[in-house]
Amino acid sequence: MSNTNNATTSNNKVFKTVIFRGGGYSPKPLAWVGLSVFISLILMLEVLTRAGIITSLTMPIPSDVFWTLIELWQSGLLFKHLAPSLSRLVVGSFIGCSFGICVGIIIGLFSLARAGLVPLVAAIFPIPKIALLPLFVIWFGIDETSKYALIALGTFTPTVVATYGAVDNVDRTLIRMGQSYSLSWMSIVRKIVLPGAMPGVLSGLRISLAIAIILLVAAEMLGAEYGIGAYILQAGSLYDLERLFAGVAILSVLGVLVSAMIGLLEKILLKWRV
Amino acid sequence: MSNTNNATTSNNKVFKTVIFRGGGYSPKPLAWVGLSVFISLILMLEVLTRAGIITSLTMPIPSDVFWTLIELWQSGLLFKHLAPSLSRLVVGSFIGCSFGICVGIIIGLFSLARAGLVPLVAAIFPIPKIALLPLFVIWFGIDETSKYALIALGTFTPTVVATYGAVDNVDRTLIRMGQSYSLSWMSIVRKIVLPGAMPGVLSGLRISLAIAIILLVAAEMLGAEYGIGAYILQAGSLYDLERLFAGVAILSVLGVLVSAMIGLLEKILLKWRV
Amino acid sequence: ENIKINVGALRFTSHAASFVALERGYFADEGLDVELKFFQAAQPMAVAVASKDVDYAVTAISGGLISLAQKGATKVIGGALSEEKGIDGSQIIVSKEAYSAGMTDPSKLDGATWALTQTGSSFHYTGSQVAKHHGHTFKYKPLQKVGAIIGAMKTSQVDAWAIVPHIAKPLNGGGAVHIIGAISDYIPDYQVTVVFTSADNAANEREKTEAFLRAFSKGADDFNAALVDKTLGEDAAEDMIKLIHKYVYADRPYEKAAPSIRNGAMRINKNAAMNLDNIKAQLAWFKSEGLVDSSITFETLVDDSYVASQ
Amino acid sequence: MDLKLDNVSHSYGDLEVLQNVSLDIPEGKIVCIVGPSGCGKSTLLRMIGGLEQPQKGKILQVGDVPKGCLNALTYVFQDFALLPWRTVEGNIKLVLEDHRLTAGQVEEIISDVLSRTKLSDFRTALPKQLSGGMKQRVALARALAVNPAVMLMDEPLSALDSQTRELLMGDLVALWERAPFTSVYVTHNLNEAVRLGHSIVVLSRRPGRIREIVEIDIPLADRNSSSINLERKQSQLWQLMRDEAIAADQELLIV
Amino acid sequence: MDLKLDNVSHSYGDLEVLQNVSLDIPEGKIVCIVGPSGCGKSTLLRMIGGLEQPQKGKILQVGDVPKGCLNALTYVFQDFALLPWRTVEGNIKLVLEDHRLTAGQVEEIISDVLSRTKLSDFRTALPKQLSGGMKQRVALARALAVNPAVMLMDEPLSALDSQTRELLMGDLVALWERAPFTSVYVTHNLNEAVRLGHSIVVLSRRPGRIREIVEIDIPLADRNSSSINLERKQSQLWQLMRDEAIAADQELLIV
Ligand SMILES: Nc1ncnc2c1ncn2[C@@H]1O[C@H](COP(=O)(O)OP(=O)(O)OP(=O)(O)O)[C@@H](O)[C@H]1O
Ligand SMILES: Nc1ncnc2c1ncn2[C@@H]1O[C@H](COP(=O)(O)OP(=O)(O)OP(=O)(O)O)[C@@H](O)[C@H]1O
Ligand SMILES: [Mg+2]
Ligand SMILES: [Mg+2]
Repeated sequence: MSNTNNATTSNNKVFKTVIFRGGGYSPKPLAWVGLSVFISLILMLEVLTRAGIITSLTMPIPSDVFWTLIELWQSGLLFKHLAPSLSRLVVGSFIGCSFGICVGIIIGLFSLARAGLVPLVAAIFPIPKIALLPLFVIWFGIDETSKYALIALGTFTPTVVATYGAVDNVDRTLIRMGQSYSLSWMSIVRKIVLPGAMPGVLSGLRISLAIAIILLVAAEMLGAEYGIGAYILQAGSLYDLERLFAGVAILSVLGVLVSAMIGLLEKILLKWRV
Repeated sequence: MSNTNNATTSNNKVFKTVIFRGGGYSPKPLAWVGLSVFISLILMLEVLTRAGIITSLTMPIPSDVFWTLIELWQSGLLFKHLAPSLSRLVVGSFIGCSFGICVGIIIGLFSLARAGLVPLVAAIFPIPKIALLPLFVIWFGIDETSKYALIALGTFTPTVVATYGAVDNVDRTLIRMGQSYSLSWMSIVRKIVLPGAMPGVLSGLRISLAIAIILLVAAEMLGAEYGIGAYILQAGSLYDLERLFAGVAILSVLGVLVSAMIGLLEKILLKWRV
Repeated sequence: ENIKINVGALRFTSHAASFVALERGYFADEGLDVELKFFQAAQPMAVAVASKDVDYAVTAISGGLISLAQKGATKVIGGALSEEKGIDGSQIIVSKEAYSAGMTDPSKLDGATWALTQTGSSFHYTGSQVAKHHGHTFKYKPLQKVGAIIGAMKTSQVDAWAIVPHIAKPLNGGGAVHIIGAISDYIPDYQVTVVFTSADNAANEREKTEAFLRAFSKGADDFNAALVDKTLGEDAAEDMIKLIHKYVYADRPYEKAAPSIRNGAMRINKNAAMNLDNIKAQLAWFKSEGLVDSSITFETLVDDSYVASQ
Repeated sequence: MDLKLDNVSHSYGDLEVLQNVSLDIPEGKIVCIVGPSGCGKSTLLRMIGGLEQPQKGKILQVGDVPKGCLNALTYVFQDFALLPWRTVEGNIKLVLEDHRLTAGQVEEIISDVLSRTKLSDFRTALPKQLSGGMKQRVALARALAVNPAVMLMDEPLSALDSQTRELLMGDLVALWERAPFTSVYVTHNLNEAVRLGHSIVVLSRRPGRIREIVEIDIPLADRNSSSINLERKQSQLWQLMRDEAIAADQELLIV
Repeated sequence: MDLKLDNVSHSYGDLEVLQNVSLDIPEGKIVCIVGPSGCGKSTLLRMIGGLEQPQKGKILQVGDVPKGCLNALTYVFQDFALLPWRTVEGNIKLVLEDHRLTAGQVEEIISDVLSRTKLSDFRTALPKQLSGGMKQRVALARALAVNPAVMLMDEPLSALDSQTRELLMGDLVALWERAPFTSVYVTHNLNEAVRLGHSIVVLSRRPGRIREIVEIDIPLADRNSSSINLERKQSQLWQLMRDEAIAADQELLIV
């Protein structure tokens, strides 16, 4: 009985270790892998583009993109482009998301609002914002208003959908509990419905804000002098791949940062979650 | 004791009906409201535009849009525009969604794939597809391929995210059950993980297909002669609001139809759900 | 007290007259306090004039501009860029593959795929005129963005295109495309871009509009002298390029930007005069293609009371 | 304050759930309601608490609500219904906030109910840190905080494991002994019913009708898990219900 | 086939869960494991079934797996673990599909286990249409379908209401009487333990150690809910565990 993995006999009986068949299906975090995938992808591209296997027409050399970014930073233009874009992002998505949350809650709470507004939202959702660009100029002018409006409209619909879904998912027994203690309507909404909907609202924001970043480019088609979107558009119209990729990289980093921020917010606001 | 709602006395005791304090917070469907909101909105616009309170520069007259649609249909152009758009939608989103589902499942099942791919997907998500249009021309040409590719890329990332979330949400006890009966790995994936992830995958598709419709316009920026997106773009560039709105209305209807289709699919595939 | 106005512009050399007039104080001399509003594309700029967010702007005549005029929102009031024999104007270019397949001359372009940004854009008009001249039929490909067209030309996915010299020349120099002709051979009096404003400005703000046109023309004169006619010498040319570099290719080093700016120099009409015949021809073409309503008259589009005809 | 159910009937659509239920709930007594699955016990309790309206019949409060009572009819739910984002203290405060009480009064009430439910040490814990038994103690503390005239309990122990259930039954008896409260106690568990009920109402299968009311005279404090008298009562109840329980179990649910 | 646990210990990180557990599980007997919450009962059972690996010690199968046994160590889970998208029949088929059986054999097995668990009428029902008791019967039928050498049951009745629990205990006894199976039966419920266990292993609080093994000689068929001997055994067990149950209940969970 020294070797536990094989069948052994003693007293004429077979002893066999129970074989292990559990495990798997529960991903473990491997932080370094993500980074190394990034690095090796970029290195590969660097080698292939330098060797000319991927032509300069198809893909810029990653290090050139990097130097373009550095240049952009050193010339002070990075900040000049980033500042207006960030303010458009913040103001636009703040308007869109806060309206979206309000409307979503109203839809979640009132049958009439739900019946009237849900089909409307469903019909607005698939409308591409860039198709409406000419109209945005007429409706909101060419200054910041139209950019805010475009981003706000783009974030509004997904926020509404996420929010009323979240309100629907609030545990009804908690609401019945509130009623059974004769809490006022406002108390129930403020103390039970809102915090209960928070997880869904936050994960909705994750998507809405990603959409806001995507819409930055469309928004800055409208008379924007500075802005990451304008920078990308200009690079695109001149077919300047280094700058195009530099701009895209900035948006990508922005997206990752926003997502991390929401992750942090979730950690703080939802620490009560199991 | 004839009036039950008021306090009544008999044998020196006060009898009072228990007051009702439940109800509410559970929306009831009111089908007619949605339709009437639509109709009254359109009627209002009709009156305002006809009266000139809303100028023709700001908004077309709804009935004009309607006649434009009818004309489009009668001239046979509607079909000529719709057919290529639908085929782009179907092929592009089929490629994007099926790849997305595969990658999502792989991420859901393997720690290594998750660690490597999730950050990559997170970085790709916020990249606006229209920014990459010049590159799509080089990478995929200006024929159908590039349109398929753009829609596929746009639907790929949200599908991946939804799918691996769905796989994560598959009840782990069901998987342990499969293991405890020594089912093969393939059996567990095919018979437990996949059907278990289906609800999440379908609700992910709802979003992905809405995005596909939105991207139709961007895709048809690339050398499309016919297509709803091309029709909208042309109307926009000619500042022809009637046709612009007619095109947008078609996309909107398409979105509602796709969403209804997924609803049907859910009803059929998920009838086991409580 | 100066009058505040907004002037729309794209970051192209063709908009130099406004930049010069602003930088050299010609607007201020006319009592105008000008703010430049930059756009990424011409079409939203036209709409912005219609919505009165912008007072004056320069753009090619397009279907969109005509539609806005029809809605009573905009008016063309003057000429800007024009083709002129002997001065480098828009070039007809073909892709490498098309060239080696025998499309070495505009007369051999029959059946070519001609690149456009959008249906009803100036590219559409120039292509149609080349085709008409030789009796060709072209297949038109709308690609929305100049960048997308460049990519498609470089990879030979479209055959031919006509584009301003500062884009055509570097592409030709890099060997990516071949220049096979010039648009000025087909449309000698081509009014490439025009000055336009809102109908309200044109009808009711005569003084302001005239002031703008005077300052704008002064800027154009300086530009023509320095870079088109080259009568002022190399130093003046350099000064002009430096001035324009503030607005065009601003984030590229001067050495890289200068040749592009120099190449892009096309004549801007003196005193903003218009080639009325060509504008009429363009309008007729738009109507014949069914791109705009056939009921639109020349007077709806153009207010010719401000400038002379050329 | 007593409660009086007068010929209560109710249907959900075509599904008749309750039929002519008449019942008196005397002050200071615990009335247990037992019956097979789906017979309408929870529906009946929701009606008594005013969370649902009976289609026929009346539910009456007899006599005045005692003074100092903030919420006459107070529920204790099977799944605790604690707000997961509030601490133990916060969950109790919730039901006091809508009444005009001074901070001192609130503090006094909270300390009192926490000590009565042996929770003083867990004041700042979040629900996720508590075991099921502790969670239900918090829910009990919250119910006691409003000084209810009647406690309505819907299978309050059925989500707990049997050892914890045993412990909480002891706690409930102790609380009642200290200050007798009126209660309607719905349960599936006959053992709970005979341990806690002064009278036990046996409902029939759906549509629920009253089949029998069994009175138990033994004082609560004297009942314990291995008393033979109780065992006999429990067996008697089980005989009454066994066949209906089997039938209820085998019914296909409509979904 | 017997099972033998040899000095099994296990920790999750710093949390020591099991300490030197040695135990024999003889063929044809039901061994119940009881103990306070979180003492490692489920962990131990997962190890016996090969779903987890003990850090120290060994778990051995003694003797050969009987012939015709498709899955020697077979689980019955607390929450049934039925695939909601398969019918009753499909759920049983699931565990037969990976073995090379003819359609006829599969059909025969399914009919047999369905009739043994009194489910023949529910063959095509979906889980959502079934009550909890019926669901657990399906899980039992599925376990029987693979003809297990040992049935590992982790609180199989604790998700059921007490009336259904009573019914299913009867069913389990009947199944065992008809064809005695070997089983490790984890439970919180002392009543279940004394009704079903040939021997009852009492674990201490975490880290779980064996405190005592109580043998019960009364044949399963002769035990019933109101037998005085069993009551005594149950009281004895409760005395053993009461303090630890209280302590386990009051522990703050780490999350
Ligand atoms: N809101 C409702 N709408 C429709 N049917 C309902 C509703 N609430 C309950 N029912 C049905 O009414 C019947 C009685 O439900 P109730 O919850 O009162 O039973 P119960 O005795 O509490 O059952 P259990 O013992 O399972 O808790 C059930 O068949 C249930 O499906
Ligand atoms: N995979 C795991 N990782 C970390 N800790 C775990 C894991 N599984 C269980 N534990 C911890 O180990 C301890 C024992 O868990 P286990 O589920 O075996 O207890 P139990 O006796 O079955 O409890 P219960 O009676 O509540 O079912 C608990 O404190 C639990 O939190
Ligand atoms: Mg109930
Ligand atoms: Mg356990």
